[in-house]
Amino acid sequence: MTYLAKPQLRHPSLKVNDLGLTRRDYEGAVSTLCAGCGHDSISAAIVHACFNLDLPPHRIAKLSGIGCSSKTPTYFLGTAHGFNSVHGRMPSVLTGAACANRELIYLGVSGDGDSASIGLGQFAHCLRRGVNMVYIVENNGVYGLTKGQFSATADRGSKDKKGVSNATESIALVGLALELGATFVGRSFSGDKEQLIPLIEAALMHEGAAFLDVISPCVTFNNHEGSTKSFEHVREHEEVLNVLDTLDAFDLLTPQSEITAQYEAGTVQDVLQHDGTTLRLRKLAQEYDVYDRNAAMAYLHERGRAGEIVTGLIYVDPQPVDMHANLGTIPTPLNLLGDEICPGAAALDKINASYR
Amino acid sequence: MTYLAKPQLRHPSLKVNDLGLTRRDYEGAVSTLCAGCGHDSISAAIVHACFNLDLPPHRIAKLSGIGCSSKTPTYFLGTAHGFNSVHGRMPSVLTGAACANRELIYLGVSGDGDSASIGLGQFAHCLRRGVNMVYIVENNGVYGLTKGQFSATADRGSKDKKGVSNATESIALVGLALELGATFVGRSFSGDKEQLIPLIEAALMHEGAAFLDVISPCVTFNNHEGSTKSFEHVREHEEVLNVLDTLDAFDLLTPQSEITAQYEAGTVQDVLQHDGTTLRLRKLAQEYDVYDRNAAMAYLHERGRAGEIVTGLIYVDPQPVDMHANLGTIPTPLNLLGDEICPGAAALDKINASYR
Amino acid sequence: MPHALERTNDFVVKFANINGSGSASANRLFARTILRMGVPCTPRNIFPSNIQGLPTWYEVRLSDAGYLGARGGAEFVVALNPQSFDQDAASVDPGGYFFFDSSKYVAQSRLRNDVIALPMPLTEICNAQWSEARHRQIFRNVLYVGALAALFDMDLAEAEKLVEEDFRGKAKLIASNVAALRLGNQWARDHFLCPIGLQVKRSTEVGDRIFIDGNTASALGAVWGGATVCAWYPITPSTSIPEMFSRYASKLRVDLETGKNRFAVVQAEDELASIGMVIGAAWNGARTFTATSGPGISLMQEFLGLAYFAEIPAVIFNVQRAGPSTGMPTRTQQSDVLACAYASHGDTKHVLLFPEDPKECFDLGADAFDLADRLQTPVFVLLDLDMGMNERLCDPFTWDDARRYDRGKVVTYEELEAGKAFGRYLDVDGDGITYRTYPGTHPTKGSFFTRGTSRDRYAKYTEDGAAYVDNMERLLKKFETAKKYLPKPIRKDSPTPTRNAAVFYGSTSAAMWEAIDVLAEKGIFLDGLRVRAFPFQDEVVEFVREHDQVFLVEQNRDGQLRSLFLIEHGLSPSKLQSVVHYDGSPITARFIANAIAAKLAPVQVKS
Amino acid sequence: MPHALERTNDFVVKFANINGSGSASANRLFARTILRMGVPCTPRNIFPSNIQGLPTWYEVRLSDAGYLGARGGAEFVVALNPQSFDQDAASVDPGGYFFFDSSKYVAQSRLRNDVIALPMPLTEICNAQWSEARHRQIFRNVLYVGALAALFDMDLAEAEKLVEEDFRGKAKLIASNVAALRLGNQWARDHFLCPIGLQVKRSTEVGDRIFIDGNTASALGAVWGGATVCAWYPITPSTSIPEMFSRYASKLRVDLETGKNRFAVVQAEDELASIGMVIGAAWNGARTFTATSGPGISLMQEFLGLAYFAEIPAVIFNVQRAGPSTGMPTRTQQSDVLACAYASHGDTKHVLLFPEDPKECFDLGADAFDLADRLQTPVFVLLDLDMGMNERLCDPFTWDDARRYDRGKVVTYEELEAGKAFGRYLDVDGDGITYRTYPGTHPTKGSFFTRGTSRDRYAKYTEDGAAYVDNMERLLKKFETAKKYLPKPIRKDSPTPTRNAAVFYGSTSAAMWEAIDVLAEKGIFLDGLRVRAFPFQDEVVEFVREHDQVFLVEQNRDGQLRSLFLIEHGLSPSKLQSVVHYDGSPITARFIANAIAAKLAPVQVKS
Ligand SMILES: Cc1ncc(C[n+]2csc(CCOP(=O)(O)OP(=O)(O)O)c2C)c(N)n1
Ligand SMILES: Cc1ncc(C[n+]2csc(CCOP(=O)(O)OP(=O)(O)O)c2C)c(N)n1
Ligand code: SF4
Ligand code: SF4
Ligand SMILES: [Mg+2]
Ligand SMILES: [Mg+2]
Repeated sequence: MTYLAKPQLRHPSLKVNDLGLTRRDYEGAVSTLCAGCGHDSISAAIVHACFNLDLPPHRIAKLSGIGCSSKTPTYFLGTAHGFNSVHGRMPSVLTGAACANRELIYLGVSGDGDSASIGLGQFAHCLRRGVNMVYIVENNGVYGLTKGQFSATADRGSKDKKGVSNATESIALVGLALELGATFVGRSFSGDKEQLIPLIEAALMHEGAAFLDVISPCVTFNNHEGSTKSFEHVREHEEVLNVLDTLDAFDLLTPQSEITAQYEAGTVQDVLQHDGTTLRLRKLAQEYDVYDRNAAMAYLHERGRAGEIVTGLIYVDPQPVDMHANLGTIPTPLNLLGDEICPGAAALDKINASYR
Repeated sequence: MTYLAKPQLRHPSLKVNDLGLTRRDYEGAVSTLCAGCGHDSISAAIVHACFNLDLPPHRIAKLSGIGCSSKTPTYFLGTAHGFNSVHGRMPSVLTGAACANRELIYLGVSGDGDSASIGLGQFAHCLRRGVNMVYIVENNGVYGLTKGQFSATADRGSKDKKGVSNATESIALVGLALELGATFVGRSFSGDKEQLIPLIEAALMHEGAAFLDVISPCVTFNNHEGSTKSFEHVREHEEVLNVLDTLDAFDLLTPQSEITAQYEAGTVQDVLQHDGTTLRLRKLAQEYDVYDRNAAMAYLHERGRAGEIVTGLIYVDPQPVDMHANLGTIPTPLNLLGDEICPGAAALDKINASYR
Repeated sequence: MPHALERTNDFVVKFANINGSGSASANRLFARTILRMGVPCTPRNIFPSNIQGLPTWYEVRLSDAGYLGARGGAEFVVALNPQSFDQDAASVDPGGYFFFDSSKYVAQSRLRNDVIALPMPLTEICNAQWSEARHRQIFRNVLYVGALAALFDMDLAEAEKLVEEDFRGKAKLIASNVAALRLGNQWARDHFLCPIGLQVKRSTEVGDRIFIDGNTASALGAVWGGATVCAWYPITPSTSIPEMFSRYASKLRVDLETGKNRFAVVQAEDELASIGMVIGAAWNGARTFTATSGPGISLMQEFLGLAYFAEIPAVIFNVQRAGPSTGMPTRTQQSDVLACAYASHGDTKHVLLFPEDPKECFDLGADAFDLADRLQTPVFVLLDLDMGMNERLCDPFTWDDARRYDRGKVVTYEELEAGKAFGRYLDVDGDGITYRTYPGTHPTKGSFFTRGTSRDRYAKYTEDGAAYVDNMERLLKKFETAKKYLPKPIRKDSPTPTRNAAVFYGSTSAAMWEAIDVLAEKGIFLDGLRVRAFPFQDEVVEFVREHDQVFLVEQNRDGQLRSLFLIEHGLSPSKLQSVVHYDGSPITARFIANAIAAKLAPVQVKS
Repeated sequence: MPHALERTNDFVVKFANINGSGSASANRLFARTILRMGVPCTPRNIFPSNIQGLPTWYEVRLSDAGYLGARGGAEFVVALNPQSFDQDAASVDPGGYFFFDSSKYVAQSRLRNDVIALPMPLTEICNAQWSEARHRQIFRNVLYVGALAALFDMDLAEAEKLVEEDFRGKAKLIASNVAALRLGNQWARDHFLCPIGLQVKRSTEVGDRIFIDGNTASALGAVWGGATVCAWYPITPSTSIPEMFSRYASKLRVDLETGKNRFAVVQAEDELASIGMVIGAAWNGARTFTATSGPGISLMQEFLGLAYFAEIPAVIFNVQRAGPSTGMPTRTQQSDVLACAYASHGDTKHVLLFPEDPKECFDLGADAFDLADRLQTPVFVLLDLDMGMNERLCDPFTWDDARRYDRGKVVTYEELEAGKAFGRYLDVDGDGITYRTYPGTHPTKGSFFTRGTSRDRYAKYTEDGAAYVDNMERLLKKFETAKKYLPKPIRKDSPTPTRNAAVFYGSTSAAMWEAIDVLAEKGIFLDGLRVRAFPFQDEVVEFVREHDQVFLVEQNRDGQLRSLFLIEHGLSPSKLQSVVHYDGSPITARFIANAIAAKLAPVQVKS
């Protein structure tokens, strides 16, 4: 929304990170979304996470499809290149980009219409390929930009603005991502920055296909009674599994105590990532094991059936395999290869000889 | 294969069913697939199942995409209409057909390339819509018709004919179907007619979205050592969950004892279907509950990780909801509606008046 | 300062608002009040591709002469959006009027000398009158409608009657809205010299015409045309076709006893699926359609080729927007003509219909189902955003109760029983159109296999080159046959004989006929031909042949309909001159008249 | 009975086999032996859309004159498929030879009187010689190659040398194959009058030419052209391009120390994904391509419009097959010209390249990457099945080691640091081509947002009509600029001056040049122009203007390249006559010559 100030997060001071950048340096153009749209909070969380992790903004590539959610890459990381592609096909564009330059950080932003309807096939295949990326679905259960039709993530029985009930089975993206082999799977809520920011940070540090399903209410078309994606409904039904801190960025999250205080005390578990960083997990569901994909799926289904929305880090594979490992590519980004890769005239003569 | 006789099933006599038809009446044109192709056995099983159930062949609509598997509808039920559509998009064509005439029986035949790669999105969405159909994937882990590339169901680490290993995570269609809300899910093996025929029968009687994943070795491109979809590999790793009989067609399956004898004795469970028919399940995995979707998923994953291929009826919802229930359509097939549905001139005048 | 403009029933009022602020219904109320006074007027909504907070405009053109095209310019601007205030001020025609909310101070320097300023402290009045924020926002809009009624000397009672009709049964809402209208009206009378030079005088020009948008009309065409299955995927500007189809079908097509639907609407997962569903339903004998826009057409290409080659009826409403790619999704264009006419790889050709207004959206929309069944091929109905999403005055819809749906060549159970010979692709009648059966018709006869691969006349798979060519040539013959079923062009010759002519189609129509009048006044005479379908009939080709110079007026960059003329007929390219307008705004008579006059100028100098 | 045909180095041998029976390599051995004898010959494989068990044919045309196009007819038929036996017997030219497996009794009535029967009990001999079924099947094929060598008086040593090269290091395989060759050869000498009237005589016509298929050549073009990312989805007849790219890149592009790849090949989930990946990789600065056929082109339409509008380089090899829809997937056509040239909704135009043979597949394949980077737009390389999947004699490939890849207008970190002004869509050089940066180049400068929606010159989103038009017109200018970078047409004028001409492209080339010779012998003279790229340069248009009658020869029903001429240039349609051949078989000189002679006949009578 053009005329309102951006929602204020908790660090108003112009603190400087290790790169000497302020949070402002991670922001983008002014949002043109509706005032109060969940998506704007997620943009803000991305700004925070990248700032916290000291990521050079221009080394991040932002990609999206089409939709209100897919517009958001314009609204964060203004000095990064962005690509607002076509509806539902961001995953393939991102995959190609990742092939070309393995050194950038890939952040794909999509909507539930974009990923669960038209884009379901590409969503599935980029996860199973293990593309090193963070893939965020800003999930509001509706098509915002085309004015409020149910999307495929709208729960069966949930109601639209006119009171019409959704008759079709919904698609649970988190369950799908687990089934498809994503090596980092989390769910969060646009209204819960304390959980969301570190989750994005952890996903950014994960060297494989990281998927985040972020419930992000559409204030204009899906925030009414009867919706299961409204602020109120999510607040009432959120079941927080865990909250995590990335230890590298530990000191940047201030003040620790305050965050912890928001949830019941839980045990702490440290999860070592492939790149050497550690995720510190404050577990709220004590028995829950973030390493166990099967158990995660079962737990999600069970709680889902009870109407609860489980959030937190749901699954992480500490030894993810990235697409480049599967492809066996050199460490140098392919887009840096120049004339030196041309086999030249002599090699061509040999080829000619073999075809005589 | 043009020159070989069709694989012989176990009922060579020209027995007549309740409609007065012989099994020959359920056959189609001579197959042009490779001699020994698993797909031909599945065609034969379909012939048997339809014969056993006394289905009028012309009331079945056969639909497929593109591939060797998708060619098969020409090779069974010669008096039925068939539609060989485009690659990966059979589900939408079938969904539309089902909208138009809810009285026909819909049989969709597809391949693993057709359904798990290009067609994954449509596969997912027709299942979640609860289209009343039987959807069979003839799963050989390769693209047969384009000469042997890995498909998305090829297991990670399995080898192609030249010995190259598949680096990418595979897609388990059965797991996906469960996640997506299919109300009948089974897996079988083209080489196991005793299990496959009654499974197809049960799926045909199920009034909702029934999915069958049938491992069907490609003898030309994927039947070598190192393949996990070869006849040998499947025979060695098949773990039969259960075998079932459809009680309506009970007497047609001859002789009972023989079939039973092929498996270790198990307990028997009767599963009542929505339409009043009963499935009799001879359970081999005693503790396994075909009503429990969650447990089914967990079991599949666990056995899958151990390299076992679980076959049998995996999950059934005895109260499936069909797409027409969601759409609230009348019982009369929509394609029978004629001029009587035109609101006419008087109604149009009222409309005109409301726009002045 | 120029003289203040004085016009009656012939001027343009432009409203500048913020989208999502609820101004749309107030603006509509303004336009409808004028119509109720019997004065033809045409509104056009110019909106951004977002949901809330960005500038949006609503232009209302009054024209007693009945010109319904966009005109350009504005004699009166209502500026309610601080974001676009300066731009709006700049857009008033010299001598025109500039109405704005003066609750906040506006520096004199931001106003123009050559324009009459009409400041009204809308927000202030609202704040004084209402306490709730929501009321303040809503009634602010109603307030200015009341004020405008005073300024233009409109009949406030008509506006009040409309409010009563719109809120029928909600007495409280009626009362508050009427109060707001009157408050605004009174304030204007108290503070402005009313009426101003622009005035609305009661007229009889509207007659019994109706006021409806093209998408709704298309949806009604589908209901009356007997569509039973609709599969779609949301995309601006086509979304309201399936939505309105749902709404009307839910009223008109429900079994009274059971409450069950005599139709099915499936929101598909994307456009590949929606056209796939349409093809499946059509194959199975239902009348079926989808609605989409450019990107959807691109995604449907493979399936459209299948439908052409396997000969499946399918109706596709394409409400065109500005391409390429996502382009300007809330702007209008006629730029998918080529993408539809030759949709898909290989040698393909498709039938296109070009309605000019909502009335024809209804007529051709309904006819499309007969045509698709008769021709067994996809039929495209090409609207555009301007026609689809804007309400337009048009003749009331009519229906002949004696009319019966043409289901085309379908062989029935009885005919098969009676021994009728059947070959799915056998050209029995010599018109290129063959017979089909619906799946499940007969236990032993008449079944066939449908495929996108080559086959013989009996639908048997073959790779024989001669059989393939035989079939492809029959498809050409069928395309030729199509011409006799398609709507004929509309021709209007200039009363003064001329060798010059204009060819055009679709939403260009209103502006074009007006341009012909404008040019005639300047002594430039044109015969006009409005094409209503592709392939073009002989009349169309003849028309071009008859003239020396033919201007092909269209709303795309590359002259796409002109390309069809060149490809399909041996017409001289130099004779067929492109006049194109493609900036996303609707084409205007002014633009066309200027462009044609400029092109003719050198010629006329010569002669 | 006519006289037995006598020809040297100028006849056609046709093999009739069952697919999947291993005959392909034996047939290739036959053709390659002829080539090793220095005699130009061209094989063509005619195969069904299935894997095993259906009829397949392999035609080898020998032509000392160097004609490499298909010819039609066959002087010698090798009938090894009982399914097609009668059809094959019927296909021998009168006076020709019919070689068949006589192990099973063949009724005399199935043989022709006007043809010389050459029965050889292949199966019987094999059964007597080998005990394993596999050997019997494989060596049966080798056997007939040996026999043919005797019949045609070929140098068996050349065949043996080829066997040695093919099985290098596998002594046992060499020995057994050579034995089979000799056995067949000896048997023929013992039982037939060798040589027959058709003979192969050593020649020097082959020269240093190579024998390779167009797909492999394209793959090599991509390797030499510097492609690093390939994304694809299998589809006949394009599949071998990425497969051969993988194979050669794995040999030539691997880091020797680490064994890691300097390239990435991703088998995508479908064509929407493969073109999406190409666009992503190209956006990110890699040279990248995909390969597909008609159905894939249809599926890529939306993305192709994005690439046009967002200006992303992308190379697409389209190996055309017979459409529409799935059509005849193993037959050849040039029928995706329109679908590529105007791919996507909205106003779009794309650059096309038309190689004529493997040599040009390599050259234009490599050039395509420079062109795509230079023009920042998709570049299509249009092959067809005939060219892509058949081996063809062509000049050896050459590469200038001094050549450097043209990466087009890319602004670097250093330039940004130095303060170079940057606007992504700012036409600094006046040629319509603007500058880009690769993502991640500079911390604060040069980043921009890429989108398919309208934007201003600085890549900022806008819905302003003037900015939109400005951009669309620049794209037209860029299309104009493209002409100067594209390969020029190849023109060959008749030595006898003429007002008639032929225009053609791609795989039609060989048959066309031959047809010009054939027609010249009949006293009909044609100037010839082979188009190598779209948009057409002035030379192409001028050529048409210069002539009275221009035959546009192509392999599709609707004359698609002709449509491009009509749409893009003010050329007279009556002058541009379509000569089309589209039954899925490769066009022949005979067909062209007859068609043109027939079209000219009435004209010539008149004059
Ligand atoms: C091919 C295509 N079809 C349809 C559209 C229209 N469209 C734009 S956004 C959108 C849905 C967006 O929904 P979602 O991804 O959930 O994003 P949200 O707006 O809810 O954030 C659709 C259908 C399009 N742009 N392209
Ligand atoms: C749009 C499109 N892309 C590619 C193809 C080529 N193609 C035909 S069949 C096939 C794969 C079939 O694999 P699968 O579905 O597993 O069937 P199978 O042959 O293994 O039974 C492909 C890629 C096509 N026909 N259409
Ligand atoms: S419509 Fe919904 S999703 Fe879109 S910007 Fe507004 S609130 Fe957000
Ligand atoms: S190639 Fe494989 S899948 Fe196709 S017919 Fe042969 S064995 Fe079956
Ligand atoms: Mg959404
Ligand atoms: Mg397969």
